[in-house]
Amino acid sequence: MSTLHTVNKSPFSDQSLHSCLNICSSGDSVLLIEDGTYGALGSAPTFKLLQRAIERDIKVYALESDLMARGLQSQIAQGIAIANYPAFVELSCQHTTVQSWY
Amino acid sequence: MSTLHTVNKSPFSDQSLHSCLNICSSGDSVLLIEDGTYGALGSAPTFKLLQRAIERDIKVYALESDLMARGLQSQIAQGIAIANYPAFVELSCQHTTVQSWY
Amino acid sequence: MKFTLVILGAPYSDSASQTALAFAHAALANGHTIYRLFFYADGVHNATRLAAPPQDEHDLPASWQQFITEHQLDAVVCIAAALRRGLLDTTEAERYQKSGDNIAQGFELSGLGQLIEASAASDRVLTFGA
Amino acid sequence: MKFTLVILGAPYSDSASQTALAFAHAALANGHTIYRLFFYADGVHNATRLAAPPQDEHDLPASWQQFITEHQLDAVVCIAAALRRGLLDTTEAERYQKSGDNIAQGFELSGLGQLIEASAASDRVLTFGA
Amino acid sequence: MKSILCISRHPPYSSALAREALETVLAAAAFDQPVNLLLMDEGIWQLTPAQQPEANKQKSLARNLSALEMFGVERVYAHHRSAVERGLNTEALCIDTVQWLNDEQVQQLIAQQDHLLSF
Amino acid sequence: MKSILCISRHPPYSSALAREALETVLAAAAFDQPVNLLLMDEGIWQLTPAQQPEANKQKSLARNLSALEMFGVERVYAHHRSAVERGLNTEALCIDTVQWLNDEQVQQLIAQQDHLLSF
Repeated sequence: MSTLHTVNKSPFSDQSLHSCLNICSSGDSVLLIEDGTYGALGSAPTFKLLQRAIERDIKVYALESDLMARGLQSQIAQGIAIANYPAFVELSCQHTTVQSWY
Repeated sequence: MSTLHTVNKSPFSDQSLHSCLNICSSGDSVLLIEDGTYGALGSAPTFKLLQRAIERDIKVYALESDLMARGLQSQIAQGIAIANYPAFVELSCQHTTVQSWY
Repeated sequence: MKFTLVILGAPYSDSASQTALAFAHAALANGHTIYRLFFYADGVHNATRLAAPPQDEHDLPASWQQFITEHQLDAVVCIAAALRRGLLDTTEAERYQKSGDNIAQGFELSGLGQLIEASAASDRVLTFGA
Repeated sequence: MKFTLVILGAPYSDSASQTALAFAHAALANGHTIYRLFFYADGVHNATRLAAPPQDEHDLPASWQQFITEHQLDAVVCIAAALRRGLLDTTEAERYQKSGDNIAQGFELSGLGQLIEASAASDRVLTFGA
Repeated sequence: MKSILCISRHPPYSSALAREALETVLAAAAFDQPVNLLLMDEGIWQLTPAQQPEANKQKSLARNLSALEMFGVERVYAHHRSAVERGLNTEALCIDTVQWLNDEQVQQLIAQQDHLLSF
Repeated sequence: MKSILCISRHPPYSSALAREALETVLAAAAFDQPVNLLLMDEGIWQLTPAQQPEANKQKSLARNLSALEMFGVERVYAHHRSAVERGLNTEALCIDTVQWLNDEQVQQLIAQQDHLLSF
């Protein structure tokens, strides 16, 4: 029983990633997509919350094509893995439910 | 030379009101509309910034029908005036430009 | 004063359309004039003639159309924004070989030049964002 | 696994439509099946057949239609959400006496029951929000 | 039968999303599908009393919330911290079927579901 | 002639808004109208180098930004604090015509305009 959380809003302007990280449980995964990929930067206001989530055994991913579109692929913080669409699909199979934060 | 700033996003989820209050000048007015009217509450994270703006000679208004829709009209913080649509129109005449934060 | 209003939001997605319409009514009631309404970005959806909301919901496209007709206003829909989003008049439907069109009477498809020209001619320009 | 995808965003307003389409392609490529695509809220705009974006821009409604046809997928557009937003098929156009319709072939207008039924029948339901 | 949780995180009147979330819950209930509603973040504003959207020519959402009980959705779950952060008075709400959940209880509720629908 | 300032506060690819702001600036320039562009808040992300939106079947916005100069828009104004808050490296951008403004300079720029167009 675990959940994949997708987040598609930038934490620099929107609280969705913040809310997500407060609610997600150990064993869950968080996938940053679309403008959510700005949350993969070390400068994000959610950075510490995200690092603590990783320490709580929550896996954090960022969607490759959305990182590339925004020129972010070489700048993402440690501990965040890059996932492509096939990986997105498999993450949604590995977890029993998917919650979209937008 | 002064500006009317309208803000239509809730400061509980979005940074627009915060950005607006950092940029607006003495003599400007700020009109909270749509979900921006949640920014008229004393519990808003932008409350202190907004009080400081009022002290800097920035007038702050909230749009009456949007307050009423959300059940907020009796709860707004001191120093914020209620404006109806005719007042919105006249505010946009009294100031030389209008900036919409959304 | 002469106003130009730029509407960037679709009905139901956000409140931009409703706020702009209420502002426009109040502007005329206060004795001002509206030089042009410019529907841009997702705001182009306000120009549809095919919306059929439930009877107890506000039909914003119909209200815009009535308002525009009643006051003989200049209502321009940005053509590039409209084509991208599936809003067409008969001329464009023919040009792009699409089977059908959906723009209500009273709205005119035209270019961004109409926004620029309106800005030059107006005392105030207001953007209604989504 | 059997997937149902719920698409809540219009093309151009946000990325929900594009992300959902790329996910759907990858799901089939990975050997999964798609039980149903359900277009709801602003997502109903993906079902238009009238979009005519510039040739160098991705035509998302056309891509959805091609994808649906090619893989013979069940693509349901929520009828209440569609009527509100000006998306009609010929039957609804007649019922509401609207002069025209704009839904592309391959999409079917139906009720929210189709989303509920699909949830019951699917292993995974994903929402693509705007 | 699969259990569905609709998570509604958006405010009531600026878009149709909150209304369309409620319509989904009502549809699930009408089809006798086990369904629950969780309000959190800005979705909490759906609970304020004395909403008067008629001034904006909109229908009250509170009426739809009240209708849930008639369709067999006996409680509406709501995230307590979202309300506290917003200064919402949890004693005066537009409906009286709200059950407040802390972070952990929200996590448990989510973990019990077969599907989440995110609004 | 009236001066126009387009204020672009939204990020490049999630919606068409940033592109439609640029198209407005280009149109004004094409009609010889005095026009400027100010990037602030999330609009700052339009300046990141090495944008590769082709993977998402989108066109690069950086190309439209570069085109501004050809149309006589010689500088792009950008809000410095927005960049600092986001950790954007102001030395490596997708265009080299950026003029950074502090809060006060943004206020002055706004005060000089006849019209603002908000994107």
